[in-house]
Amino acid sequence: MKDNLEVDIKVPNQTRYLSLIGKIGEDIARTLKRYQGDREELAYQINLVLTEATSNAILHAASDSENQLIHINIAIINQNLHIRVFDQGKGFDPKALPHPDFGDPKESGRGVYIIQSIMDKVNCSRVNGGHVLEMIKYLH
Amino acid sequence: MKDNLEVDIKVPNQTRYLSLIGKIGEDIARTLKRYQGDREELAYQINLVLTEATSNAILHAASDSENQLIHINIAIINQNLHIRVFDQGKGFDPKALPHPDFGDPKESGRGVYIIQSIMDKVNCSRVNGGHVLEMIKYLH
Amino acid sequence: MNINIDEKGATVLIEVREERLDAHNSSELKTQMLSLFDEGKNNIVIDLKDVRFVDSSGLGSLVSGFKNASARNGNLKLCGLQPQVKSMFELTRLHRVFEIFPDSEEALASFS
Amino acid sequence: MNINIDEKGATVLIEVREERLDAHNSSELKTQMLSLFDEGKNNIVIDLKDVRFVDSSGLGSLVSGFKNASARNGNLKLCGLQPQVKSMFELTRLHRVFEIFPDSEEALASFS
Ligand SMILES: Nc1ncnc2c1ncn2[C@@H]1O[C@H](COP(=O)(O)OP(=O)(O)O)[C@@H](O)[C@H]1O
Ligand SMILES: Nc1ncnc2c1ncn2[C@@H]1O[C@H](COP(=O)(O)OP(=O)(O)O)[C@@H](O)[C@H]1O
Repeated sequence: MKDNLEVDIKVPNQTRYLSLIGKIGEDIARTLKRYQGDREELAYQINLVLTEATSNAILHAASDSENQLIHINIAIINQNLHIRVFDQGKGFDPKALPHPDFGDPKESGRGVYIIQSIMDKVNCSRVNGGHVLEMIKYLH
Repeated sequence: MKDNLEVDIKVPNQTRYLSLIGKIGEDIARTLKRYQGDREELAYQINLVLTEATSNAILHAASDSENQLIHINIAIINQNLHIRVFDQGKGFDPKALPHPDFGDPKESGRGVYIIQSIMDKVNCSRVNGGHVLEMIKYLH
Repeated sequence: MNINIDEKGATVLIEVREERLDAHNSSELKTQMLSLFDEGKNNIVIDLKDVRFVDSSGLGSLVSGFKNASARNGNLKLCGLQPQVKSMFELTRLHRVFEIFPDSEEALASFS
Repeated sequence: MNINIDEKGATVLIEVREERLDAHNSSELKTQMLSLFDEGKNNIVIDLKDVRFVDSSGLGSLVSGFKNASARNGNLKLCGLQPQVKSMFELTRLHRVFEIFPDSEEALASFS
């Protein structure tokens, strides 16, 4: 298929790399050939989804080793955006999480809600001894 | 080793993606943890080397297929920058190219010279039916 | 984290001088606010004009500051939200929790 | 390609309104200059103030314009080079080929 692309990222298990990952997502959004919507809004959204999913992988599912790399894959396939974040954790069911309680705001618990608001499909599954959070957004 | 990272990029065989590839290189330069030099200068240099090597792969060594993807790998390994650009061409010997004639400036022929000025090692070798231009810069 | 803390009478103005307020630096902002509360400074304005990007941890640190200020009969107000940052507050309904002002002058004036 | 072409008396001012002048868009700049030469306009100033990045193809298009202008007894001069763009001219020794001015006013004045 035309205009497919793929960027595969491996960085140390540290929050200081979140900004690099988010920026790569923004760069991809700004390059998309046939996207009709607001590119800067999409850039922010991709940055945000990458940041939320990667910081969850670091905070909730990192391996013990400091030198373990975090693995993120971003792809445009048939004009859909696929984001996959791999971790060494026990996995979780995004659909089973409660929505944030808007009437009684807590400090945490908004990450997966934000991901689900932006992406069309969000799914966590087992892969090579860990899990992958797979997120799809239709761009057309 | 700590602080290693790797970004692997596959984009369509088109010059419109040069800017994405260059920007990812700049983002990496700005994230480097222990680089002592001028980060913005390094960002420009990485952007430039990626742009030159990738446009050569597109112009001199692309496969016939419009849908063929260009493959670029950027890695930080033991504080060295490794850039590899894969193509489907016949390869060439960077060391055998003449320097540009500064007294009689031509329109073309500066790309590999620029790459060699910036990178510490530049080498072209065979790999899976094509070639890879491998470039290393010592960052410490 | 690049941050500016300025006492303006009984109110403290915190300017976040970062492009991103995220899981990498938001705990530092929280720590800074906690030490202000320890000193009895419970009226805070946070100016986000330089911040282009906020994630859920960044929002969390602001909620934490807001709750601590309220529990001490103070308040935490925000100003300088860029449009995309504002959208984040709307998505998470936090625009109904915080008082949000265009700039620090108006936010500070609202305390007196 | 985002480009501005303005006739200033006998000289033509071309403003390149792109962040990058590279293998993706430099051939368009070349084509634009060729059509100016066809109309007999051989004195050109190229203002690069918006250009943050130039690669060897971008340099090549400027060399092409310079040679064509010279061959027609005209000249092609540059202005508005950002520091990192300037370094590119030094690396490739092209700063000795082109007359380079701080801004378009000075570059245009040098023609009269
Ligand atoms: N990668 C992951 N692996 C395991 N559990 C996760 C992962 N990501 C999220 N979770 C679970 O989902 C919950 C909600 O995540 P989130 O909405 O991001 O809020 P927070 O991270 O602030 O708790 C987390 O508390 C955690 O239990
Ligand atoms: N990826 C490549 N595959 C095959 N030949 C190449 C490749 N890159 C460069 N070359 C050869 O090296 C020459 C010099 O390249 P370069 O210095 O970039 O100048 P230019 O591309 O303007 O000719 C090219 O003309 C080409 O013959």
